[in-house]
Amino acid sequence: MKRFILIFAILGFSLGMFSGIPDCLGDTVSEVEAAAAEQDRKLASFPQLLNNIATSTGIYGFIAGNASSWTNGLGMFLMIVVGFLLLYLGIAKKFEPLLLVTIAFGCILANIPLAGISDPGGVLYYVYDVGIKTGIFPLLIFMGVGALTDFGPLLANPKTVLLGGAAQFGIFSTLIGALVLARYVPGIDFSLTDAASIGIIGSADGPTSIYISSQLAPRLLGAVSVAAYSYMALVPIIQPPIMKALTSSEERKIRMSQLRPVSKRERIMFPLIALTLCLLFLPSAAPLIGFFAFGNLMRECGVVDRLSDTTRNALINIVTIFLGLGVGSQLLASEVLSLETLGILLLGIVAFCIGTASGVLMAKLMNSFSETKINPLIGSAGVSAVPMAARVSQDIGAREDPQNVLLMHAMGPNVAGVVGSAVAAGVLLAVFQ
Amino acid sequence: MKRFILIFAILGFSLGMFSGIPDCLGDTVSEVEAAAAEQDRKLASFPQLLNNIATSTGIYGFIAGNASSWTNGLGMFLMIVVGFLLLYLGIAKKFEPLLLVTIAFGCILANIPLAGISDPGGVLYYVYDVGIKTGIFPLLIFMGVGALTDFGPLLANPKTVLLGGAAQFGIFSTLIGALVLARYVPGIDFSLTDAASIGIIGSADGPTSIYISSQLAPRLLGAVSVAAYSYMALVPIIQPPIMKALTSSEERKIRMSQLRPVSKRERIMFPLIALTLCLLFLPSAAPLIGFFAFGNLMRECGVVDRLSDTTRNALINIVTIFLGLGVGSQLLASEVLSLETLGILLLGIVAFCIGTASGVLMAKLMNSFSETKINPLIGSAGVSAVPMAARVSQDIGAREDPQNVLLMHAMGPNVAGVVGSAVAAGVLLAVFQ
Amino acid sequence: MKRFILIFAILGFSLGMFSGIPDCLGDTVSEVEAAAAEQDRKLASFPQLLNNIATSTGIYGFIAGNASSWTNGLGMFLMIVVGFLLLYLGIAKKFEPLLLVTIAFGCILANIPLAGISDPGGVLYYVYDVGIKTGIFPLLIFMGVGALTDFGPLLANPKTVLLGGAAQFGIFSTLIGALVLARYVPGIDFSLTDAASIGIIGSADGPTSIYISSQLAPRLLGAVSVAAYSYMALVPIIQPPIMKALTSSEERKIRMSQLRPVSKRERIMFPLIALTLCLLFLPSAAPLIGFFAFGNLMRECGVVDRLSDTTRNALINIVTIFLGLGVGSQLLASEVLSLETLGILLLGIVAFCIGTASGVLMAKLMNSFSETKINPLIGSAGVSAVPMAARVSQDIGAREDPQNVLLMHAMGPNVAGVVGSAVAAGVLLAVFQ
Amino acid sequence: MIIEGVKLMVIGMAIVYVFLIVLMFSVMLSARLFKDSGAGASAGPVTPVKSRRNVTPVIAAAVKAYRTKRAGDSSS
Amino acid sequence: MIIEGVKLMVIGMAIVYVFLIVLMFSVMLSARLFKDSGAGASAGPVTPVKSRRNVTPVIAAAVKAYRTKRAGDSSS
Amino acid sequence: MIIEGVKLMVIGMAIVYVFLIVLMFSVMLSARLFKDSGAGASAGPVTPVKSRRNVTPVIAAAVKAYRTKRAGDSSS
Ligand code: NA
Ligand code: NA
Ligand code: NA
Repeated sequence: MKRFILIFAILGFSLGMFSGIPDCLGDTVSEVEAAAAEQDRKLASFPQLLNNIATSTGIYGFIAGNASSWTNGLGMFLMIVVGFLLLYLGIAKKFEPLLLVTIAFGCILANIPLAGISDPGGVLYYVYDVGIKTGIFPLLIFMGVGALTDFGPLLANPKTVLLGGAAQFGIFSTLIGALVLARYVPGIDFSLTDAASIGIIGSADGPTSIYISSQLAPRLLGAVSVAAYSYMALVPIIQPPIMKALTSSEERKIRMSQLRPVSKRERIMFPLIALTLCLLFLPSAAPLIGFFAFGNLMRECGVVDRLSDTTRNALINIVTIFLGLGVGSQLLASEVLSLETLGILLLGIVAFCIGTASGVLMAKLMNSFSETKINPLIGSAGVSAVPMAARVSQDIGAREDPQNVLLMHAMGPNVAGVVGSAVAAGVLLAVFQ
Repeated sequence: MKRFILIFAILGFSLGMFSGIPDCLGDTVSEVEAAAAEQDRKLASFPQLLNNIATSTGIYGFIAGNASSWTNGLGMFLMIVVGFLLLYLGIAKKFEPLLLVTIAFGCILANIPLAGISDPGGVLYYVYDVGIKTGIFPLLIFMGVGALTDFGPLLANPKTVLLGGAAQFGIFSTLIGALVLARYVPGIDFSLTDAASIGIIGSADGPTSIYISSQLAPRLLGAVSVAAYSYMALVPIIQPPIMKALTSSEERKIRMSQLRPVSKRERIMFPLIALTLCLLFLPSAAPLIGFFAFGNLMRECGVVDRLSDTTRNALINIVTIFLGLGVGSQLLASEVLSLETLGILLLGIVAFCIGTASGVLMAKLMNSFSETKINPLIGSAGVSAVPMAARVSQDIGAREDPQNVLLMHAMGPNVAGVVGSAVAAGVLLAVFQ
Repeated sequence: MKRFILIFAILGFSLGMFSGIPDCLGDTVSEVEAAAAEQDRKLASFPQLLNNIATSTGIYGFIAGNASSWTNGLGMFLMIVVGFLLLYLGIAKKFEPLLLVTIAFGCILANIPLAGISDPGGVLYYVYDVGIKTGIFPLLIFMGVGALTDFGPLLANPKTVLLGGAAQFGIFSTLIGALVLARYVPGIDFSLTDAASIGIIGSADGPTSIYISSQLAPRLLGAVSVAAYSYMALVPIIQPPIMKALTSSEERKIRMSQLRPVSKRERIMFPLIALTLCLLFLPSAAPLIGFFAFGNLMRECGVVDRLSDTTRNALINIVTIFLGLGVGSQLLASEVLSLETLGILLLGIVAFCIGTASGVLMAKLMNSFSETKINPLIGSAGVSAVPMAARVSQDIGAREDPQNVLLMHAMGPNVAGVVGSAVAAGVLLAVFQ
Repeated sequence: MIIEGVKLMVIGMAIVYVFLIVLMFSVMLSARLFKDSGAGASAGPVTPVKSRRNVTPVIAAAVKAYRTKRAGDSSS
Repeated sequence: MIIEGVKLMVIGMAIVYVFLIVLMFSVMLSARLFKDSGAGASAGPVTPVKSRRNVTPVIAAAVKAYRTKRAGDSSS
Repeated sequence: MIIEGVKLMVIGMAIVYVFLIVLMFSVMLSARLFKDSGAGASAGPVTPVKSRRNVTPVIAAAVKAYRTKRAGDSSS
């Protein structure tokens, strides 16, 4: 205890002494240097300093920002609340947590007043500028998804590729819907490229949505991405009523024959075929389909396993973190808090519904032309949303007939939906670029 | 053997022939091209070439550089010796090897004469420019540390958070010390921001030190970082005498009750609470606390385990390599070899001592107000230096009473020290930015 | 079925209605906004749009590009065929698949007409610009190779380092060969730096070849890299006839004594010694030898295992993917389809042959001076091409005497070849930079 | 502007389907050319041993999640 | 300029403590709201099974290193 | 220009060999200084236990690939 007092006494004494030493002692420093250092020396007076600190708090930032524009004050606060809400959905409700948690954190960080984390010079600005504006991060994710995807079910039953096409109807009908909103709702002013970005939510494919909106309508990137991932998470809620409404109980009970084995060489050829068709017919889709095919080829070719392992683990994880933060950093109050965002959210769910319905109806159409019937429940899996949509098909089918295993059959249209979305995205890029 | 001779004969003949062919044979090339190629052709004469090679050796570089300024010659050599010394400390003495080995290598590479590895266009320049000047690398390390940190002991005994505050006293008293040196020692000329960067060594937290000095005083980055990591490694030597001097044997024998279980939801809430307080009260600390909280949330939320695994393994390892090389590349002779560096090293150890003492004294102060006594030995763990400082607390405690397990209790102030340091760093940023 | 019809009816009706609504309804939008939006609105007429789409296909791109220059049309098509051929070699023939598969994919993507993936703004352009032009990717690969390399066999028998020197004869004789071609073959116009880049193929070391050609002759990067990796893959075909031609059966049967144990401290000292010699005598090789030594030190020092694990796994894999894509993106028809490329391919194989022969002959030369005979078959391993060349030595030796295990002995010159190549590369950089 | 959207839809869906139909036939052709027969064949997604290695993590996760969910549903 | 340092110390330590005290009370409030009770509770750092999963590598390493060191110390 | 290439070869090979010979002697000196003796020595590439840990993946792969290839060669 003695030492305790002693130390504090010494500390206090030293400090007092230091601060008590008159400034004139510093005369060794030359006049010029002193003048230069003067500015540095001018820390404000104590009350002023307290005031400065107070005006650098976030609370003050919300209030003062609000004075200039509500999106710089209350708006930022609301966006932080939205960020926490997205965290809740991601963590407690397990809505696509890999992306929603990272996007949510990016959103919170970007809307902290005075911190400027997504302004030029801030960390999230670099992330957005380097990874998202250039399209690199979504393409790397696509490469990782390629390295994760098994096209076996599609190769075993190539007809199901057509179901992955029908679901793209959601993209284009939503595009029209966005143009309709833009025409008739005052305050909503979507251009054609905006509408295309909104339509792409209907692809039910995260990286494709981010890539297209970063290229065609960067100002909508945040809202479009959040809508895409949110509705992908809501697939088990959105799809079942539509699927049931469009099918009879007999149709839902259709059993499909077991899939044939697929050889290694067929698997290797698939990404090469997709790439070749893409380069011959739709070069604008080449970045998307190219990186997807590259990932899938690394996976299937069997000679670069260490690369495909890293691609679908360390690399995709690292990129996911930065992609999420970068997308979240675009959820700025000044951009997002508008009637247009409501429109995007509304159109997004319409896109999912139309995509689901189109897939189911296409399956029924195919049945009317073919002997070997397919269960129309697998049509809804054509929207992408891998593997959630395929699980929904399995689930609804098993409710009618618990012995009916549709999962593998639904993976065919499910992965076809990814290819179909990339093609649709390529069309939009070809038209607008 | 016949073939052996034959081959050499052929080789020799060919070469002789090639070099013997007169230059006039090249007339097929047009005059213009020839003139353009002329420059390219002018490899110096043989003696000149040998001379050129000799003047491109490192030995010549040291000697010739010395002629212009000793920091470009002997100084670089000395810094390379320092690099090897740091390697020795890291490898043989196991002083924070992850950072000291990488920093040491960066230091050696940066000081190789004529190689220009840390000049614009050199590899280490890019590493520094992209990762450290922008603050990205230290923030990613902080994210990884967040993903590695268990706040359970802190949540089980929230009072210990106050011990993590006391240790920050080391930061601010060292800041004052730096200003004192600047005033009274000729040749040392620290500005206020320099002093703040030096003080942050007292945070005993590597990434925080690097982040703050890269933002406030980049010219001191190398010295400050090396001091921070060196003294963190020396914690088991620096702290014990201070801890023993400030405590009685009875105090060191105090046993603490077993920590209560902490629920998953409490763990998830903690990073969110810290982030919320930060954004409301101290937005300038938001990058540091934000990335730390993000890493910790990924760790605890349980739905993005693949991201948190990558964050605390591949990502933190990759960033550590580049961070170390980049910091080391700032240990340039011309920057580091000065009286100021000696001052920084001196002030750094003072910072650690004051931080340690403050933590212990604060623990004793808390005991004088509270019924449930805490062992003052865990106060010293408040300096950060996770988990070294907590192990020192355990160690000293066990010398008095081998059955006394303080480790878990010391982890509370230890991780609180990280948060406290980030807050102190935020104050400095708020004042100076 | 009823619902099916209903839905389609509704969809059709809505769409018809939407598109039928006269434009005059849009009067709520102000004149100014309408004028601004007008441009956006001008999607071409339907036949025009179809035409636009048709002219954006790859097939049209090949044909139309051909009109301006064959390297923009048929040439790109041929390069895509070359890409598929490289894929075939990598996957079916297992020729250095890690690099050939990634380079091949980069080549295909870069030559897709109209897609512009390797033009400024395209993904592969960024990869090349950031990672290869700066030299960062090859250096990181070199770091990873360092973390993968065991210098034990070299340390146990230091004499074998001389075999790694002899093989560099291939580099310089090929350099001369390139100059000879440039002088006497019209249409081939290699400068001195071009010749140096071509010679470096003879190093039989991928990252060294890429680093040197990216620094000295970027326009040849693609061809040089592909040649280097292709011939490295062909080592088991190229080397054996030369090795047999230059050795007698007795020489091939020479058995070598078992290697002595190498201590941990010797292993730690080796990268430090190499680095020290490099910084004293050849600073221009410091980036290559420095990163290689850094990787090896991390591997051997035993205190940063988590860093060396990441270096030789996640990090080297990620960089390999990007390096391959970036190198492949330089295989542009306009650059590669020329007589010069044929010359490079021809010179490359000459380089490998001379390097192999020099190594074997040097081994025989050493035997004529020394009591302890070495098997000249291990001399060919001095070309680098780790570990393929060492396996070839083992293989040829075992054909004469199945009990003779040369593999470990051949690893000595094999890793010495990497160091030797880095030194030779340093000489070229010292002369030309 | 809405008419532009309709144009896009017509062209877009047409191209999507042309592409996918060509892809379908290419895949069928590839299957004919590269389908292994007999014992050497690498098995498809529903056959045992080798296929199990080939089933993607995605599908494996889907199956597992589905089973978990079913188990949860039936117990609740 | 030294007086500026003292100003900074006063303000800095004050803010650090205000922040940490508010954090302490927030954590206590959070504990009251989110503390699980009974069997369902995820265990804390010193209870067995689940907690062992939760103990961070850092702490685990610390404990291990401590034990190793002690063993080394006592043997030497 | 060809003469320039010859110049480069002479200088290049000379420097390569000077470097490698100095390296060789340095390694020999290092071996004398740092060679462990007796039981404590970390074993070299051909001795058992610890060395096996030290053998690089590259060499291990080489050995394995060689054996696989030999097996394949002899069976074919
Ligand atoms: Na889709
Ligand atoms: Na601290
Ligand atoms: Na070599």
